[in-house]
Amino acid sequence: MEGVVKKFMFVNRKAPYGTIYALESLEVVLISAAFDQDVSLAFLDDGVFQLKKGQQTKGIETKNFSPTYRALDGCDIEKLYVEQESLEARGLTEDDLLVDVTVLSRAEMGELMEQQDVVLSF
Amino acid sequence: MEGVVKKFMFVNRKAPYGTIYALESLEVVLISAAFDQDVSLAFLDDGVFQLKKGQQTKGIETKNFSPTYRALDGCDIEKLYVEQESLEARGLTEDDLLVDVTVLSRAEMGELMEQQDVVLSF
Amino acid sequence: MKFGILVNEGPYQHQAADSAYLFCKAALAKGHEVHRVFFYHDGVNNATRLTEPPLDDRNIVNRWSKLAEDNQIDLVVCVAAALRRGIRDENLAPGFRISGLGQLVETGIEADRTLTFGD
Amino acid sequence: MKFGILVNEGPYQHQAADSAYLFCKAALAKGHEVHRVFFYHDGVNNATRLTEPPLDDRNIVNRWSKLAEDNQIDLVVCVAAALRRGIRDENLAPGFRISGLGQLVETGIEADRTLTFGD
Amino acid sequence: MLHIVNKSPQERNSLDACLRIAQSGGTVLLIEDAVYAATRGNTAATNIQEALARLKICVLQPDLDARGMADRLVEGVTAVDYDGFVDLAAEHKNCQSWL
Amino acid sequence: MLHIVNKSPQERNSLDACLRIAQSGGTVLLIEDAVYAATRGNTAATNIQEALARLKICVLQPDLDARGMADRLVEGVTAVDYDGFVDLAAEHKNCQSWL
Repeated sequence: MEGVVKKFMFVNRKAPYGTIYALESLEVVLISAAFDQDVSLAFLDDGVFQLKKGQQTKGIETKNFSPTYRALDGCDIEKLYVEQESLEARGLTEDDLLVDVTVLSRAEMGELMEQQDVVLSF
Repeated sequence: MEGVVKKFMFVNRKAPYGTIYALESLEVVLISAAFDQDVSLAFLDDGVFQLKKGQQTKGIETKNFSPTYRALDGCDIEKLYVEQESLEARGLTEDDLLVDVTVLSRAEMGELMEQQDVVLSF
Repeated sequence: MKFGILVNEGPYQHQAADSAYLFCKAALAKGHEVHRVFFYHDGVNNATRLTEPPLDDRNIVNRWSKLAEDNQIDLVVCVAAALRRGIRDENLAPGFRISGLGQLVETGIEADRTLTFGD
Repeated sequence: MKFGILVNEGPYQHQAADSAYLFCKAALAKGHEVHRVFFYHDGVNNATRLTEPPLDDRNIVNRWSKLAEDNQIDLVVCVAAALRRGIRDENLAPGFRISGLGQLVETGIEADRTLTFGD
Repeated sequence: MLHIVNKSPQERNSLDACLRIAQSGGTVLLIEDAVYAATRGNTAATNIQEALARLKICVLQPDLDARGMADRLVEGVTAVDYDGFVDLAAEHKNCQSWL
Repeated sequence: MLHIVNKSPQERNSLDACLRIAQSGGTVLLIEDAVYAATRGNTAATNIQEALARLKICVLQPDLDARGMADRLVEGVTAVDYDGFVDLAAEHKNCQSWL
C-alpha cells in the first residue's frame, strides 16, 4: 500500500477527564502523523471542551494533556475543525481555545465528513 | 448490626442489553433479599425498558434475563416503582410490563427516594 | 462517620475510580472511617496487579493498595463480576480481596452513608 | 471487501464487543474478509484469558479466539492501552497479539471500510 | 455515508448530533440502545419521522427483538439483520459511528 | 438528600432526571463532567439558575479547574473542594448518584 494517501478524520465528541477518550484519541492522532495520510480532527458537541484554555488538573491528580494539542502543528497535523453550534451551546468562542481552529457550520462539517475515507470516533 | 432494617432503594435508569448494568443490578437485588432489609426498586428513564414484555435475545446471542423480574416476587421483593413520565415518554403503559408495578408521579418518586437510607444506582 | 463506597467503573477509562479515591482520601484526612470500598461491574478492573500506566500518570491500582494498607480499608471485589472480566487471585493486587455481593449489602447496612461512583 | 474493525469497550459491560463480533461473523459468512480487529481503550479487556463467565452466558473472549483461529483474523491489542489496564502477554488469550497504535492507522489504510464499535 | 448510532435518544445526544450533521441522501443505522428511537410513542420518533424525508433510516432487527420492541417500529424505517448491516457498510463509501 | 451528578448536561439526561425528581430543599453536587452545567453560557445554565430557587447547587472545584472553567461559574452556585464533598455527604441523611 506504499504511497496510498487516505483522508482520515478523528471525531471528538467527549469532554476531557470525565473519560479517557480524549487523551487516548490524541495518542492515535500523533501516531497517524507518521503515516503520511491526510489527517483532520473534528471537534463536535462536548469535544470542543478538549481545546479549552486554562486546564489545571492538579486537584484531580491527573495529567493535564491539553498542551499536546499545541504540539500537533509541529507534527504537521494542522486541520482542526470545530463546529460553530457546539461552541455556542457551551458559551465558548474561538478565543477560549488553546489552538487555532477552523470553525465550520453544521452543514460544512457534514460535507467535510462525507469526503473522508476513514472516520474514527472515540 | 443484628436486627437492623434499613430502607434500600435500587435505582435503574438504563436500558437492558446495551450495557450490563440492568443485569448485574438484578443480581444485587436478589442477594439483598437474604438480608431482611426493606428493599425497593425504582425504574426511571430508560430503566423502564428493563421491564418490557417480549424480549427475545437469540439474535444477539445474549441471555434473556428479563424472566428474573418475575421471580422477584418469590424472593419477597415486591416493591417495584415506575415513574409515570418515563413510561409516557417511551410510549409504554403498565400493560407493556412483565410484572406488576406501582406507577408514581415524579413528585411521589422524589418523596420515596428521600425516605431511603441507602440508594444504590447502576 | 463511617462511609461505604461503591465503584462501578474500571481505572483510566472513566473518572469514577479517581473521584472515589479522592473522596476516600479526603474523608480519612477529616477523621472519618471508610468501612469498605466495593468494586462492582467494570469496577473490578481496579484490582488487577498487572497495570503499568505511563510514568507521568497516576497509578490507580497502586494508589488503592497503599490507601488500604495505610488505613486498614477493606477493598472487596465482587466475585461474579470479577470472573466475567478476568480478575482472579492470580492477578489480584495487594490489599484487595474477592468476595460475594452480600458484602455490598452489608456495607449499606453497616455504613452511615454509602456513595456510588460510576458512569 | 476487506473490513477493519475497531473495538473501544471491554466485554460484558457494553454491547460494543458483541456487536463487533456479530458484524465480523456476518461479514465472513458473506465471503468478505476481516483484515484486522483492533482493540483500543477498554476494548483491550476483550483479550484477557482469565474470564470465566456464567455457564449459561456467552464467552466473549473465547468467541474472539475461535473466530481468529477459524478465519485467520489478526486480533491486535494496543500496547499502551493494554499496559494501562493490566493486559500483558501473561494473561493474553489465544489469537490475540499486543502491538502499537500504528496497526490501527495501517488498518484504516489497508481496509476498504473501517467500522468503530464503542460506547 | 453510513451513520451508525448505538445510544438511546433519551439518554444521550448522539442521535441528535448525527441528525444535525448528516448530509441529505445518507443512511442512518440504529443499533443497540438506539433502536428505541424508531419505536412508536418514543419522544424521539418524531425526529426520526422528520429525518425520513432526507435520510434512509434503518434499524438492526436483532437489537429490536432483544428489547421486545419489534411490534412498534415507526413506518418508513427499514429493519435489517446483521447481513443487512454488512451490506450497508459495503454499499456506502464510508461510515461514522456516533459514539 | 444529596444528589450527585457526574455527566455533562448536553451529553446525557442525568442532570435533567435529577432536577425533575429532586425534592425542594435538597442539594445537588455537580462533579466530573457535570460541572459544565454550572458555567455561564452553557445551555444548561438556565436550568441551574431556575433550580437555585428550590435546591442548593454545589460544584466540585477541582473538576471545574481541571476543565479550565473556574472563571465562569454561575452566580449562586457554591464551589466546594473534596473536603466540602465529604462534609456534604456527612450532613445529608442520604444520597443518590444519578448515573
